[in-house]
Amino acid sequence: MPLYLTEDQEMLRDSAEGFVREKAPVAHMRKLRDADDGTGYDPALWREFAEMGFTSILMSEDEGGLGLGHVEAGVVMEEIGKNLTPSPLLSTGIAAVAALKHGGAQHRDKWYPKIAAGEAVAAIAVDEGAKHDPAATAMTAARSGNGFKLSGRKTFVTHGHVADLLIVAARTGGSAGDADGITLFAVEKGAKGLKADPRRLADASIAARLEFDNVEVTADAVIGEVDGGWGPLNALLGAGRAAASAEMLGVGQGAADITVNYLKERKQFGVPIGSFQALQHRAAHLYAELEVARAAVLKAQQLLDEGSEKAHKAVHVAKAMTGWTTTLAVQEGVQMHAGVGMTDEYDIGLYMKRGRTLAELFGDANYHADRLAREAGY
Amino acid sequence: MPLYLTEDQEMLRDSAEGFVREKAPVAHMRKLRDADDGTGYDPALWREFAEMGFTSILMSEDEGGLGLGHVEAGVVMEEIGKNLTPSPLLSTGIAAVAALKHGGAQHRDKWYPKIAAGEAVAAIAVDEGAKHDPAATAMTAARSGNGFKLSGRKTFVTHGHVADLLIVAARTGGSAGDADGITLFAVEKGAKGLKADPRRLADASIAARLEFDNVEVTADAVIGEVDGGWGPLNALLGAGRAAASAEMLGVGQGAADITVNYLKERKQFGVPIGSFQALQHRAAHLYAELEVARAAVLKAQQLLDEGSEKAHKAVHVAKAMTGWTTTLAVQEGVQMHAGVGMTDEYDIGLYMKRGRTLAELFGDANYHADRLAREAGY
Amino acid sequence: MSDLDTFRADTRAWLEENCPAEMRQPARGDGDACWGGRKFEFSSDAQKQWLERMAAKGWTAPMWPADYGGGGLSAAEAKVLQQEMARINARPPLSSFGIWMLGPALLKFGTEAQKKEHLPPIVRGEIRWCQGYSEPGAGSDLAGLQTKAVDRGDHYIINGQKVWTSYADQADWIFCLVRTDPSAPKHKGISFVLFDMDQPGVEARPIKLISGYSFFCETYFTDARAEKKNLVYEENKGWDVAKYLLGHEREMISGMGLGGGGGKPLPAMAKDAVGEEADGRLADPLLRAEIAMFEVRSAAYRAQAERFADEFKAGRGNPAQPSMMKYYGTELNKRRNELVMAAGGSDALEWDSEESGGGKKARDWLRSKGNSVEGGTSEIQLNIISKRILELPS
Amino acid sequence: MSDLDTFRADTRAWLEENCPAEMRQPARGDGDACWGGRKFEFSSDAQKQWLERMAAKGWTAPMWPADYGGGGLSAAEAKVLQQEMARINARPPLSSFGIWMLGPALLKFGTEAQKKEHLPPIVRGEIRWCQGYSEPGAGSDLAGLQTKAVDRGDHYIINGQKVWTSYADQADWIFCLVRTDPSAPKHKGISFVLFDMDQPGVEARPIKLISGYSFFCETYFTDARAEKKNLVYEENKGWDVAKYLLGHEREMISGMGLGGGGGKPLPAMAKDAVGEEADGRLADPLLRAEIAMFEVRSAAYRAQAERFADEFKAGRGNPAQPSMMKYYGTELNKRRNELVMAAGGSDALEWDSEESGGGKKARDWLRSKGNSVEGGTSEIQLNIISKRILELPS
Repeated sequence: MPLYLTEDQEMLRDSAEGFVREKAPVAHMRKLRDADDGTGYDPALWREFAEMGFTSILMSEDEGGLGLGHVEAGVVMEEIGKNLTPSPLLSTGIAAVAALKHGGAQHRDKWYPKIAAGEAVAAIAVDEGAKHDPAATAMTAARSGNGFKLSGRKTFVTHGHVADLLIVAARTGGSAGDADGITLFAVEKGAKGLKADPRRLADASIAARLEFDNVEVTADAVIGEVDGGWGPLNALLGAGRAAASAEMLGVGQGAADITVNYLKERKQFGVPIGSFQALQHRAAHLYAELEVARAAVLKAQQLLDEGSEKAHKAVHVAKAMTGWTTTLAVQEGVQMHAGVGMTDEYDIGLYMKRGRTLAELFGDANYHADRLAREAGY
Repeated sequence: MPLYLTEDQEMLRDSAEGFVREKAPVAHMRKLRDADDGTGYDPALWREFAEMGFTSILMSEDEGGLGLGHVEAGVVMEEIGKNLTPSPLLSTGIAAVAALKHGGAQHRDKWYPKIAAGEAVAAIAVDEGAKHDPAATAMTAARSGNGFKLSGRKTFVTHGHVADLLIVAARTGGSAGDADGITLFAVEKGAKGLKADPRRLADASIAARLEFDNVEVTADAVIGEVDGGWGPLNALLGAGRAAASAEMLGVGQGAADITVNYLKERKQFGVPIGSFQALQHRAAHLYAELEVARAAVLKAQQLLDEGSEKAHKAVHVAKAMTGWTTTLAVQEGVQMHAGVGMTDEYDIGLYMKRGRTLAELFGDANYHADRLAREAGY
Repeated sequence: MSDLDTFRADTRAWLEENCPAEMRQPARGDGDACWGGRKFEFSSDAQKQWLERMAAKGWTAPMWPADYGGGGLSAAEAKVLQQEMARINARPPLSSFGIWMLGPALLKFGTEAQKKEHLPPIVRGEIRWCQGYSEPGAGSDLAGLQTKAVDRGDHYIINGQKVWTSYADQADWIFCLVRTDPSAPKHKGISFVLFDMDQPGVEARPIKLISGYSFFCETYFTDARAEKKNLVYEENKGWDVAKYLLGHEREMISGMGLGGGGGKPLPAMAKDAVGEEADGRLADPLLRAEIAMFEVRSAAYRAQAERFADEFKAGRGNPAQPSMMKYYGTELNKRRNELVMAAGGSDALEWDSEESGGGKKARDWLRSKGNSVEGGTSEIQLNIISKRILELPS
Repeated sequence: MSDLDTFRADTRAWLEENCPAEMRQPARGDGDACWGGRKFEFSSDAQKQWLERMAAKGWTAPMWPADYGGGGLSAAEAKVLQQEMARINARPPLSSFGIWMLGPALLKFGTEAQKKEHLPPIVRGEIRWCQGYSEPGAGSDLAGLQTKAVDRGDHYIINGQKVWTSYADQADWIFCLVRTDPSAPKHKGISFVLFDMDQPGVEARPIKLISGYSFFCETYFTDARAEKKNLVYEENKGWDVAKYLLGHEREMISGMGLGGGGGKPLPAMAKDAVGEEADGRLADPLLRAEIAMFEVRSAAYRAQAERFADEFKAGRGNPAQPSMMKYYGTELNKRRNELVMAAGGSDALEWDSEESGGGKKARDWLRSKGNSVEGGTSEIQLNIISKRILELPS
């Protein structure tokens, strides 16, 4: 498969581009933020996303979905990134849907239709500390009758305070640091003993800190095998990281685009500042980094879609590379905007904030580069 | 003490600057190299260094020296760096002299007069692997009668094939990785069982690989205490690293100076290339890095001269900082010289080669930054 | 005992007696600063008392001549005062652009009458000043400013717009660059004038920043009035005053070092978030490497700041050196804040939670991005180094 | 079986029979390359045989038309040939600027007579070509070249100097940019001519490089003669040919990827020098971090190289994209060589010892510095990206 978008994928991109730009440009995000909205997304827009098929993009046609893959999911995520659209698509339509593929049919039968209809939102509860480290999962799931009791804390759970479905990693065996012994659970909204404490983040998105105090779930809640959650968890993380990379790429590309435009418009000393060679070279360097990051993202998506063993490594590369590149893009963007870049009135600062949140989501660049090194044996 | 050169130190600098520029400019190094000289330095020039007092700069006046300190030694080393002068000053007049201060009077009585007269050259035999790691010293010094038998290998011993005196770190106790159990020895030229294999390096300097096959030395050869060589070794390394930092700074400053001159002279598209803003900004950034590195070097020298406990840390900072800065200086230098930077005819490439050798000498920037982190407990 | 020792003993005793206990705790942020001025509300009696007592001795501006209300101290005495204040963690009694910026300019360029009129209220914290330099169309190209002042005999009538006027909404007076000769080359038609902000023709609108803070205003002048007696230096020679103040500002900023002082060291902060390995190393090895590299540069820059200060004291500094310091110091501080965010992980992203101190890390990180813009962008500093130090052709 | 499958089977069989065993081992360096030409000495009979057999099929230039001695293969067939050669590790039968550079230019701009005369000897490795582009005063500003060609009816008389002429001392003919109209604007007075190097007016002096190698020459022309029939394209339109070839060259260089292939991977190389920790991590944690960061970029660039190739094949590429690839790839390769040196420590500094392979690491490191200069500096590539892709104003 050639490493560029097929005609169908380009058509999807054009349609997603137009749709997101019209329905949810940066002004949409500002509106939610300035209204101090406590939901974290716009439910009406979420239903429109569903109507476009975006929420069911990864579901098979039999399951009522579009039957498409990670490349297509990424195409939509990139537009979301470019427009800073607050949306539960990543956690719901991509990460949760990917996780549920590995569980029993009861999960898919229950959740896929709701997600496809834009009637349900899912959240991913993996992190327990300030830095992503899934193997360190310490939350316990103790056997209790036919089911389990979950106890512990989760953090950085985007949409966790409003989610209908939580995908939760907990430990049924082993100890923190082991891959074995982790089990993935589907926990429903309103479960007894579950407390969600929503926190506004720098980018105005909302992530919850969750507290599980002996939250009871049935055996049916297990996604995949007991003690064998590492597999589905990695499917979830692979899909989530690829999607986060695509969104990150969109943020970086969006930041670069508005910055290059600003360079053409803003005048100092009687000429456009884009005519200064020092800024030209920095913009050109950024362009090169973004192109290389784009290739890394597409490669990861294609390999995921092929079910290749190489996908795992490629996803690490994509998340690390977009982490660095988008960080560079927003830093250069704010600096080249100079004074106005520091104001809330201009959008570039919003890209910087969003980039930082996405940089942490599912592991930052250092995490992924380190994992690659360890897996390569050095 | 203010953090700049005193008037006396400035006078020394002026005199060293004039002397080295006249007697040993880059052409001097080229001459030795092109003659495929096997000595690695010019003995006649070495005697002139002695006459100037440079070789005895760290010896007290009682000992027939100038009674000066590391700041002054660094002033001379920087000029050596700027002119790429092949010289045993660092290993002999600085590192070895500093080490011998910690030994018995027999060493100083024997070697100081010869060094002061430019009649002896010393070399430092610490490294055993491709990367500097003194705690890893594995060479053994087994007790034998009243003395010791040294066995093992050393590498990267600059001037080791012609040195009258070798300062050798060997293990009398403990095992590789321990600071305790290392003993420092003064080994003389022609010792039985000692083989030196001189290697030409990229910068045309010569460093020896040494093989010790039961080399016998008397108890008198020990510098400091048996098993307690870590102290004198660190005095040696502190002095040597500070001097290497100063030489490195000279290499970086020299590279930057000739590059800035080239930017003013070389024309492309009908104007001097130094008028291109992208190159201006890179040159200005390099200037800032060099100034900061210069401060770090001077700080380390002053603290060494004060005998401060903080000197140890400051020396790590100086060697790491000059490592990065001079690497940047020579890279920018070669790139900005473009085509001619690739030719042996222009000097800038020689600065790149010398910079690389000095970067490795007594530990590279990564080594020193890592040591600082470990010593700071993280 | 030397005179300086006596001074130290006296100062220590005086501070001991006069610095309220409450003023000996580190300020928790900008909210704890005392800015003075007609509109200022003291956060406590102690804050008011501390300002009044220090101002009475002229120690809010220790080295200004006593004739103008200052402390009249020598450089050595001022250093002692600073040391003794630091010893007991005394807060600065007054934060003031009047002291930092306008005062030095008036002392150099002002008439005797101007000094007598304006300096004492600054020392006492009675009048708060703001700086009217940048304009929307003139950022890096400061001299391209368009705000016009028309001569009306004993006063000027001013029309135009300034931006980045720090705390203009809270200031009483402004020192302002205006164009008095539109036909002259751009550097030659600028004047430096002072005027009262409490007049109908002046409006200050705070600018919301990406950090969520609003330090700065857009300030609009519509037929605002400035008395001729408040023209500093000669008409159309305001650029000389501006250049002097810009250099002074750069020196101040570069003297601030790495900022963020008093907080937890980076490595410790990182350990809290990611934990450590068995041998005590930070558990995130790449973050550790980045921090280790930063710490080296940071230590080297501290040495450079010391060298810079020592050289300036000795009159040895290169006049373009503050540009280098400003460039390097602010870029380093931005880097530090990036590492704080990386070390803090998702916790550091919180924007208004209590545990995060109202998003202190995130807001400081975003605030730090302004370091390399205000007081001349990093690009402008690099231009200055390139021209004035390296003498590269233009 | 498809035609392509048949072609593959036939090719495999032919290669099996005709590629000498000795030519199936990786080349150990430039010394193992077959450059052909009148002055070339084959390093072995196998090398000569391999060239002759491949040349007879036109497979030294597989996609050139058979009329001019080429293989006449389609792109798909050429890819199969390449794959089958790679399968048995077959060495390239011929390294040739004639094939890489001049041929494509002649195929696009040459007359039928020129193609018939010059292409077949290139395919057969009989004539070795060099490129006369850069001059001492015209590096990045290539069009500023001064070498003059004066019209003498059926020939030109050429005077001037070229530099960076690769292997000019070993070449038989040169394709050369000369100024035929000194009064025209600089891009308009240049012509592209071919002439024999074996004549009294041509002298090539090898340039000693910092790597110790001498790939390049300074080449002097004193009343050298070029026949008019060897003017390619029109007089004074040589810049069009040059631009085409520069783009082609950039594409080739960017297609080369990270170079240094075949060697030990960086992490393994580093472990040899610094050892590993108990858990298998590289014992130098900062070097490990640098290598880990490099490996990510390197993997991403490999993906980009694949994307670039796929897009070009599909005719989708942006025409300035080769500049980006050239820039990124060469900078990455320089970085790789820096890391090789850091990993290799003092061993890697050795310049002529046996263990160091005659200083291979150090010389490759220094050689890599030329990557971002030759074929247009990194700065020129950034200019091109800035103008042609980002469309920033000049």
